[in-house]
Amino acid sequence: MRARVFVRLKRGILDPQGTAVKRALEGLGYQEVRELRVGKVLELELEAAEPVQARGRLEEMCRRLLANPVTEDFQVEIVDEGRRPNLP
Amino acid sequence: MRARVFVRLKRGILDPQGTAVKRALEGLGYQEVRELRVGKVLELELEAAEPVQARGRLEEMCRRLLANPVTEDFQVEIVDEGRRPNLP
Amino acid sequence: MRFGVVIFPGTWSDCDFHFVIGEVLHQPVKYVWHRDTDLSEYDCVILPGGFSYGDYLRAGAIAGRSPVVEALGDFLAGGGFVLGSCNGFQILCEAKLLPGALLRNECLQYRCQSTFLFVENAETPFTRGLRPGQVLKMPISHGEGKYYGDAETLRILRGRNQIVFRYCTEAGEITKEANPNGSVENIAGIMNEEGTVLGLMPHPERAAESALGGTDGLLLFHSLIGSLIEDGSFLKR
Amino acid sequence: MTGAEPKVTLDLAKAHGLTAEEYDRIIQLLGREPTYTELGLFSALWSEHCAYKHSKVFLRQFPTKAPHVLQGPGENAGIVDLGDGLALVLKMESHNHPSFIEPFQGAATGVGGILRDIFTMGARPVATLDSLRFGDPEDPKTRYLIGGVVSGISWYNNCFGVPNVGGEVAFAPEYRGNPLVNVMCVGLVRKDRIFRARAEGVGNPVLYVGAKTGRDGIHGATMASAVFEEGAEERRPTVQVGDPFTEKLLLEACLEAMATGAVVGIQDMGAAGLACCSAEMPSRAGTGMEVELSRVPLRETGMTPYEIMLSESQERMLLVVVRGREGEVRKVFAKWDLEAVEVGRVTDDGELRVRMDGQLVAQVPVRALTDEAPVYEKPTARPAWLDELHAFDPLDLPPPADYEQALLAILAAPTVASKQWVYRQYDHQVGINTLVLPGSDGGVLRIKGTRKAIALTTDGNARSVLLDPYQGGALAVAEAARNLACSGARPLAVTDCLNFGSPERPEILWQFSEAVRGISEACRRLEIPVVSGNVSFYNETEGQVILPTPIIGMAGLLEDAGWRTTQWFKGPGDRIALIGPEAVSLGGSEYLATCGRRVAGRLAPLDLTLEREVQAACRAAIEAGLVASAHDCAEGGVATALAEACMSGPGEIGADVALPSVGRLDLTLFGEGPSRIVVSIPPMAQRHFEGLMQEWQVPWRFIGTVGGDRFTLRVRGEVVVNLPVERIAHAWRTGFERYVA
Ligand SMILES: Nc1ncnc2c1ncn2[C@@H]1O[C@H](COP(=O)(O)OP(=O)(O)O)[C@@H](O)[C@H]1O
Ligand SMILES: [Mg+2]
Repeated sequence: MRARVFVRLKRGILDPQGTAVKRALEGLGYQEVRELRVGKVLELELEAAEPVQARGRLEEMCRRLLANPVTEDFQVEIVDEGRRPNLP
Repeated sequence: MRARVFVRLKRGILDPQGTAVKRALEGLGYQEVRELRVGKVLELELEAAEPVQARGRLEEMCRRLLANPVTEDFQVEIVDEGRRPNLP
Repeated sequence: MRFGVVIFPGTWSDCDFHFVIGEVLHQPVKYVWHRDTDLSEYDCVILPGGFSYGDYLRAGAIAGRSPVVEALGDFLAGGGFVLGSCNGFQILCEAKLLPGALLRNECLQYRCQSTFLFVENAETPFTRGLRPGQVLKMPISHGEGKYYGDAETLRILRGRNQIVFRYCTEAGEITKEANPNGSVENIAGIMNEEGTVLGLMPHPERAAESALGGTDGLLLFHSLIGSLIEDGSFLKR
Repeated sequence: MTGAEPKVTLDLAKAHGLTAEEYDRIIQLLGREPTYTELGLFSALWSEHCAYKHSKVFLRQFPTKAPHVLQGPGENAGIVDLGDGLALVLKMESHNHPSFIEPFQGAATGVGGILRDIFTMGARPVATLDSLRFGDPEDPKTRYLIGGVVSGISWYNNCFGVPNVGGEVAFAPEYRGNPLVNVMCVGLVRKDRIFRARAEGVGNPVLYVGAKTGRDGIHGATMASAVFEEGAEERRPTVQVGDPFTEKLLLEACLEAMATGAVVGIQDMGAAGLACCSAEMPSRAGTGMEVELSRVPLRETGMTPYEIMLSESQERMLLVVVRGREGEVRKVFAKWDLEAVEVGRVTDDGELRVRMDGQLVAQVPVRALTDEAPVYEKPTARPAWLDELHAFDPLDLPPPADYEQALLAILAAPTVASKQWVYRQYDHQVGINTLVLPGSDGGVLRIKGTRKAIALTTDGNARSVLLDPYQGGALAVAEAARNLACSGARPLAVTDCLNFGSPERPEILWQFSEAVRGISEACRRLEIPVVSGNVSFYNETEGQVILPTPIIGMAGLLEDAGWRTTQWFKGPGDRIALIGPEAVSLGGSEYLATCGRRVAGRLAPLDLTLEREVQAACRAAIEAGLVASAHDCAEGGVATALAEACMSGPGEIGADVALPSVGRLDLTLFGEGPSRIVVSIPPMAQRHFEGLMQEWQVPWRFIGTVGGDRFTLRVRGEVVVNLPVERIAHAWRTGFERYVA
């Protein structure tokens, strides 16, 4: 089973990376970017019987390790319930 | 318009961070993780008329700045064609 | 020989290079602002270490698209030399002036330590004064210094003798233990095909006075200054 | 005044950490009830952190004056004269609580804050040092904290571009829930370019520069007050996140703006942010200030005046500039991609007036916020349990069965073991001034353009403070000065960071007052002024209070950079000498903690006159060029100091030493006492050295010879330790790293 975990800074928390990248894009002429925030995505390939249970485990992993509850939010996505990953 | 850009190390390039996270998860008892890779996700809010054009611009941003073609792949996703972002 | 030391927002080895070139080597040296594009008054432009733009996207990525970097093409075409150290090396790779890329250290930590460098190619303008196989001592200080190139890139680098320095032991052995960041084939520094652009992760400016732990870094400058005088480009410009 | 804000009541004031008496006093000072924003101002400026209300009366004991002191306590940092038209700016600060909540950002923003304290004075930061305390590294939570704190410091320090040249890391179970992160910074400034945090010149504009303001780190009281039911989640104050890149731009822009001559005064917006600056700057200058909050650059929407005034967003400064020259200053900041916005002006009536969209939301006399802040002299009481600790005699324990094992255990104890894992993550050479890198008694930096160098150190041994806070405080000063003497430097000034539990507990306040008394006495006797510092109280978590931990940061001067000396042995054949008294104790020692698993007993006496002479004699020998290495005997006693001298340098080298017996073997080897230095003397210099020691009349003797590849200790002719240097080095190198690698 394939899953993605998004970990991003909570709203309101300063994102110096995002600010710098946005400004750099402006400098290159991309004025249309109104907001930009940089987060992490973890792509996992799991040995798991079924999605509901997998999601539960993943959320637990997020709470225990993958996300920092003080500064970050997370979101779990099951991408593919069976096959091996085949990422671009 | 809201979009996401995924930037990740190309397959075949060692991802020591992914390896470290996977090992840490194993240490916490999550044996089911077979593979784990860490990438970046940029969440953008754009001033853009229509998705096709926006996608084109985003791909250009990736080629010019957001991804390093030597080591990284990218993928552009239009999340929401109109409204303001309302992330979790 | 006239040197220009570039300042990007977030650069911090600028003053160090300026000091070494001006006060130790007694060569004319000026600062170059990252928005400047007229490099005609310099023979060699230095891209120093630091965290340009915080290295917030990838090390050197944002600086790699700045006006001064865009101007380097013409500068090189006009016979100029470019030396990029640490962040400068990262910027050169990002700007495609050098092949490959620099990734996060394999240990996932920042490393500030002394390293030894094996001189692979002693025929470049930057290393002409050295012996092949000579071992230099130079410090590193970086979190993203793992050199990466795909098989094809490496083949070309080897074939054209573009690998200039590899991390080695004090005795000159190229071993895994001597590699501080996991660089492929222990690569610490490379040059372009023409030999006019040198990028290296170590800091030659930090090895330029014996009181600070060695003078091997000066050898690069001596070679360069010697090369320039020798091949007459000094007079041409 | 605005009606949109909650009504202020005594309960609300209490929720803001103010007492009923303090609230009455506010009403009295204002002649009315405060507005909500005003309450926020008082609660911030009258907090322990800003007002030093529990510590002030004690801190007055510090000797703060000397001819070379250009700025003592009271500004963002202290300043001492270095000669040659140069001055050294120094300060130390804690970021303990934030580092426990979020170790990476907490430690990072700690570095950011102290850097700003230095460059607001007009100085370029030239070095940092970090003094850290953690619980037992066996504990995974502690290992997580260590990893986060060290990488946070590493990130901010390295990205900003300042060398870290020293610090300490020590461990004790008491820090488990409350690690200490103290960072010291020093900067260099031309004497005629010093800036101060003063709002001078009525009519001058007030400029806000740097990062935008968000709801970062707003006084926790905002939450406790329970005023914002709707959208409470959204409004929750957030953790401060550091942006070292912006800070670097801010540094360059500030120094460049200052060089224009258009800047009158400047202060960083650190703790209590704009509230603190807009009150303290006019207060120091005897002026007033007006600010219009709608002009403050904001990162978030819907921020209230209260939030804008109290935000602790990082990388911001408040400048007062010469009226008419705003443009010049703005241009400099624009060059560095930073905003500089006029948010107010200096007034002449001693009032702080805060407006939002023209509407007055607060008006308070600045002195009410600063000088009128309460000062307490709360009761102190010597803890009864001290007698019990003193009654314990370590010599009642049996001596160790195996001295080699005991030595190896001490060398591998995390507090003693090599901290290379930590400092190799910090840049220590940027600026190309670092003559002595981390790993010796003091870091040494040259001063370009002169023959001089400065030496820096931080020291503090909490075990000795616990057992005897007065002497422990004095010992910290003595040890710091001794470390500088070993580096070849003459001490110039002290900055301190006093980390204690709650001052509202008489026993804690007693520890504090005694420690301050000890520090004061030692500074006076060693003639080292205190020029800046910081107090961190309330270091307790779930009933567990930390060990009383005053940290002394000290800067010293070497008139000739060539005098710099390191702690490791250099060449075979050099004679080893021990300078200093014989008196040592196992009370509070590393040996007792490591091998006996307890902290108890009495300390060896400290004789400050002797301390001073030992240091002077060591320095004299160094200045005469007689000394190859000098190392202070600290945790682990003389055996540990000797072992460190063998293995902490670039190469390992052995030694054969006959130690003078001072009683039992364990006491002789591992006993700790002040004023002791191990030096090594090249054979050629031996006679000269003997003569010099005679002249200084300090106790000393030759105890051995450097060389070979074994570490051999003899006592009364008997070999008690005989180990390959490799072996002791392995124990020492892996002792700490094994937990974190
Ligand atoms: N323990 C101390 N010893 C000496 N001076 C101190 C001490 N604590 C605070 N000070 C001085 O009091 C002033 C206010 O310090 P502080 O509130 O820490 O500044 P900041 O606003 O940077 O936090 C500073 O000048 C500081 O040097
Ligand atoms: Mg301050």
